[in-house]
Amino acid sequence: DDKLNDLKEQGFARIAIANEPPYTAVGADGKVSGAAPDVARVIFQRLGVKEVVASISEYGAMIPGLQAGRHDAITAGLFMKPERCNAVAYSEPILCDAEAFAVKKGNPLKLTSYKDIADNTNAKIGAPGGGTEEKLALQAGVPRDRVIVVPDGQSGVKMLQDGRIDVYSLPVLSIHDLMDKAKDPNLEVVAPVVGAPVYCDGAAFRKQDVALRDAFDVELKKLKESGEFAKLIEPYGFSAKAAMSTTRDKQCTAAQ
Amino acid sequence: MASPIIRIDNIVKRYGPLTVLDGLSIKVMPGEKLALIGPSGSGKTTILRILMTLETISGGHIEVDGEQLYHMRKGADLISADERHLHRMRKKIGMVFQHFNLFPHKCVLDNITLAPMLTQGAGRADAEKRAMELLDMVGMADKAKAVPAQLSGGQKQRVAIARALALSPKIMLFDEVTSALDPELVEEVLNVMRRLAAETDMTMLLVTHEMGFAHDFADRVLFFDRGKIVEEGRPEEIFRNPKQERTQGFLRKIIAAGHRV
Amino acid sequence: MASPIIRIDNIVKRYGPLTVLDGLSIKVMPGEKLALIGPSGSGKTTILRILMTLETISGGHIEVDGEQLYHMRKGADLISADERHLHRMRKKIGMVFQHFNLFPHKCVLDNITLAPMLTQGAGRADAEKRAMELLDMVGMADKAKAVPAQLSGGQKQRVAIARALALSPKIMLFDEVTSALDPELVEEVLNVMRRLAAETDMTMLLVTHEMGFAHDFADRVLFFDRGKIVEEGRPEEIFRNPKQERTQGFLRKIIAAGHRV
Amino acid sequence: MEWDWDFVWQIMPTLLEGFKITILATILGALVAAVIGLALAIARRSPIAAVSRTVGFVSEFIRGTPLLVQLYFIFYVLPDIGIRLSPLVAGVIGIGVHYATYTAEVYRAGIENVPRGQWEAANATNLTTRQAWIHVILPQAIPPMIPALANYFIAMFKETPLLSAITVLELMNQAKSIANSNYRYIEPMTLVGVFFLAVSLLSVVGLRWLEERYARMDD
Amino acid sequence: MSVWSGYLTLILEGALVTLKLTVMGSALALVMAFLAGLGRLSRFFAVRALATTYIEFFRGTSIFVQLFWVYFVLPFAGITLTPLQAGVLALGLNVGAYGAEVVRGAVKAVGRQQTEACVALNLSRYQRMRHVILPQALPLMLPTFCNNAIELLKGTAVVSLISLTDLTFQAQVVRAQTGNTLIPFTTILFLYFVMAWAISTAMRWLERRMTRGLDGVRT
Ligand SMILES: Nc1ncnc2c1ncn2[C@@H]1O[C@H](COP(=O)(O)OP(=O)(O)OP(=O)(O)O)[C@@H](O)[C@H]1O
Ligand SMILES: Nc1ncnc2c1ncn2[C@@H]1O[C@H](COP(=O)(O)OP(=O)(O)OP(=O)(O)O)[C@@H](O)[C@H]1O
Ligand SMILES: [Mg+2]
Ligand SMILES: [Mg+2]
Repeated sequence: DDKLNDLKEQGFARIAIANEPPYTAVGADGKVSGAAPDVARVIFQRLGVKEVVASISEYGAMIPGLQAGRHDAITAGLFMKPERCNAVAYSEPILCDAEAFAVKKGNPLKLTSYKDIADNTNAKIGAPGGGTEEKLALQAGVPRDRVIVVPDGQSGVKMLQDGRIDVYSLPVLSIHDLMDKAKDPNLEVVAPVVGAPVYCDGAAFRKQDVALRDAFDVELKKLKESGEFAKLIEPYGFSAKAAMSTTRDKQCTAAQ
Repeated sequence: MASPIIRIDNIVKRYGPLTVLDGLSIKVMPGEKLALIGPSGSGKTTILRILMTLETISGGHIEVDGEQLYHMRKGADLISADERHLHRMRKKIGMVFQHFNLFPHKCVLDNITLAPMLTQGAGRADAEKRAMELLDMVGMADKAKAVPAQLSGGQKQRVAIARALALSPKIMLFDEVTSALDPELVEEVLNVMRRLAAETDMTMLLVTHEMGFAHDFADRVLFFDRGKIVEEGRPEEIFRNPKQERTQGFLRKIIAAGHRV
Repeated sequence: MASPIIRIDNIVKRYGPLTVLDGLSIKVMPGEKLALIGPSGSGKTTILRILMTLETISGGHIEVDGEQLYHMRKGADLISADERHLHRMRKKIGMVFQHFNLFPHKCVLDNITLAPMLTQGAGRADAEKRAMELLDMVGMADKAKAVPAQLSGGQKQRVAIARALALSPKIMLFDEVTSALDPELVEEVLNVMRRLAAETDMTMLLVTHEMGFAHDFADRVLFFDRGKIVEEGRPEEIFRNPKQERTQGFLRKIIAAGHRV
Repeated sequence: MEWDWDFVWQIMPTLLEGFKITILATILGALVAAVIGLALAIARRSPIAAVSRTVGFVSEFIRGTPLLVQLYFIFYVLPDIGIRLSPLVAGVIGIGVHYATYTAEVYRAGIENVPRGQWEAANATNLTTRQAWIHVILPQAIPPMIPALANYFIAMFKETPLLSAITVLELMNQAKSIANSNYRYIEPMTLVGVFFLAVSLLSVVGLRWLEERYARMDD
Repeated sequence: MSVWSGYLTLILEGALVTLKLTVMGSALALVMAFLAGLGRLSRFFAVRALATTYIEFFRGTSIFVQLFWVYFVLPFAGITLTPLQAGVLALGLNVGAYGAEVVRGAVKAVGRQQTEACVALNLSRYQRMRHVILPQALPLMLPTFCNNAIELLKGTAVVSLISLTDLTFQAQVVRAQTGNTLIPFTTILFLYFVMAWAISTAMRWLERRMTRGLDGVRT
């Protein structure tokens, strides 16, 4: 596998991460941490690539960036979906999470599923552009003009507070992290969203780089088996068991 | 003896540290035709602009047609004129500029009728009738519908004269009305002005570098230098027999440059 | 008899549909001083600009100093001149413009030395020495370090003349060199040109509206009208005794406007 | 990645939706810029120093900082003081006020470019100041401004993609959304480029026409 | 407090990236402006056509589309640039196209008369440009170049869209990590304004130097 050799030689791998705690965190010192980069860093080290260079990217720009060779891998909580599995080569699952809603205190519109939003003609949902939540909402029949593309989590919370949207949807852990930071007694979390599956992300590689992906998988498997995996991700709130109880093939073929 | 229509009394005009007019006094009798000559920068344009209230004055008084120009009476005091007073005084005075200053967005006829209609409340029909008479007089009746850009310099200047006349001022000021024109076009404008001088009893003040024309046109010639009148008199005296050395030097140069006196 | 230094042969110049010069032919002998006069738009400027290669021609031939100006020989054929040929021909000709066209970002001295240093490979010391001689001749030696913005119009024009002379052309072209000047400043420029005409054997072509000066300056006067030469002859004949009606009319107007002949 | 014409036709209606919003935002923004710009130009001529200085500083500030950040401010910070604008309104105000600081300069230059002689002729024919403005100055000042104003409106058009940052579904945002959900980028982004280029080329032609139509009339 | 000082450092790092982009982008823009601006005045049709195409293309399409192409599409042609290179390239080419028109305008404003004087003095085309036209055109260009540089500074905010960690991008990161909107955005507005102010101060100084002793040149 040429690609891995290349990476070893240059001494680092470029990974795309999202600006979304707890998948990713950027400390006040500028140091990148978070569940996804931490796992990637360890595995790449074991593969002989000393360092990972992380660049924060919009969700929408990750896959084109990967395809354009701007990143060697995406480790950003980019959940596996059949279309995405066609576009990139995923590793085995790493971080799993269900979907959640952030809503106003008391959930005034009584929204617990994407279907509820579709049925209530006044409800507007905010979601990251190109993310799973946007897709789920559209698939549930929410019309395009009630699915607001929100640039980032902080903007989503702000828009919810300002009443521009009625629901802001992200994975459970992301929503909790945002809520912790917002400390707003007027908001609450609905989790998990009824009828929405649990999704898992994996490290995403270019289609040509299957060999690299396979090498990654070998180390990932060892990590999971040794129990170090759980130590890495559980402090961030993720469940190691969830990741280990499913496979890429299941996630990629899951009927939607 | 009649009283002067213009009485300029000890006028001072300064631009910052530069004193352009320094205690100048002139009296002009009704109907008199005055030519102002002198070297560049001597203040000829400035005095016309002051009479037209395009400048302010730094000191002195001006009486036009029996009333103060820059001042007005308030009870026993003389205070600075306000816009209304100036507006009323400007009715008595018209001016023609070196660069015509026609309104480029209006046709010849509208250039002439604009002010009578706006400031004298003239109806369109009356204003146009009078405008056509004036255009006829300056030989421009056939160009009534042209816009200024379509006219030659001489034609523009004849329209500008008609425009100033349309307000029937008592006093007309002309500032080098031919010096922006091609030599061949000068004559047509001077002809109009000769007729004007001969046929009306308007008071006229003329700044010019055309000595020959000044000679024919004026009742009295004032020679300016550095903001003062150095010499004045009938044209014959000034041109044929100047007394002051400065006047002699100026005329010698002008004549050497090919201008006839 | 010597052969002509300029041989203009059946020149045609068109701007789009407008024919400005229509089969014009002129011969100029070495050292001759020619004055070109005529009404506005008659093509006087155009012919000078063509000689200076500032225009192209629509037809005809011009020979300067024994060589074709706009054409060059290639084997047996005469083809259009290229930039190199024009560059060589321009060495023979200098021109002074109505609006001086000095380089405003350079001082008087640098205005004059620029071209000799760049085009003739003159050293700075030599170029400045010659420039100072020329400035002395036009009476501007004391302004060598001034920039054009600090000069009066007459002074600018004298510098422009010195600048053209610095390249020692065989032929000098002057286009209304005094018409942008205040009347008082005209004389200083004309004096310089009179000296020039008297002291050198350069060939000179002069466009002017100063009939008096044309009279004193020229060996021969050409009267232009609508792109053709209507009348030509010695100054005495043309000015005192014009044969053509158009010439008579033109001169009458000019004189009436106050210009001496 | 290869170019796929079927995909192009499939996404065209959605892009046209976005295009409509882009045009709407541009037109409304242009109106705001035209009106506020005139107000700024007049305020900057104010004889009261406090007014003209303050307006001058605020204009400089708006002109020296990025529209993107201003939009974030209007959309995400203003609600904290009780001003909640819809995305389109916030966008139109943001872009309009930003460009008003440019059009103000155009107005100023246009007014100053009317030769002094025109004021003097108006005075000499005894028109009042108001009459001079209405009948002499403005009729001459405005036509030459039109091309410069139009130029800024075209620039505004090209900046509308910024509105996607505040969730306005204009052309760029629609294209991104299509790209994200289909994992095909080249077609939508190229089409956006084509839309912009087409409008710009058309407006260049329009501008030339305006410039000819309103070329300065000379006395 | 200590947390904020850490995040402030992050924002200042962003300011450094913005500064680099502005300086390097301006340098590229300057080169392109002269190449294309003089190219449009060339007597060779091919050069004119090339320059015109460049100018109309980069002025016609939006900077967003250009960035996208440089960053995401060029790699398919085998050219992979770092984000900084991509940002500099897109911004430099974009602003250079506007600058080209400034160069052309200034050269033409110096005027036919100066060119004719040069012909009469038999200077070559190169000598005319070098010694007569450009020295006079340069001071005319400076004020507009100053505006262009500020436009470029503001344009750097949009490169955050291609993941370049500039000022605006860092503000977004800080906002996501701290949940505070007002502080990071106010800080960067201030920083942008300081940089814009620095640019115009520097340009005014340069302009004064270049026009020293040349009063009345432009009349
Ligand atoms: N707005 C102004 N600011 C400063 N100085 C001025 C202004 N207008 C005129 N001057 C100065 O006032 C003096 C007189 O100028 P004025 O125009 O009256 O002269 P002039 O006799 O008309 O000359 P010319 O024959 O050249 O027209 C000159 O020195 C001129 O420079
Ligand atoms: N670039 C041009 N394009 C079109 N027509 C032109 C151009 N230059 C000159 N002309 C026309 O050519 C004719 C001759 O012009 P020219 O400047 O040679 O006249 P002139 O005899 O020098 O006049 P003047 O005494 O006014 O200087 C005029 O009708 C003029 O309008
Ligand atoms: Mg004067
Ligand atoms: Mg001429």
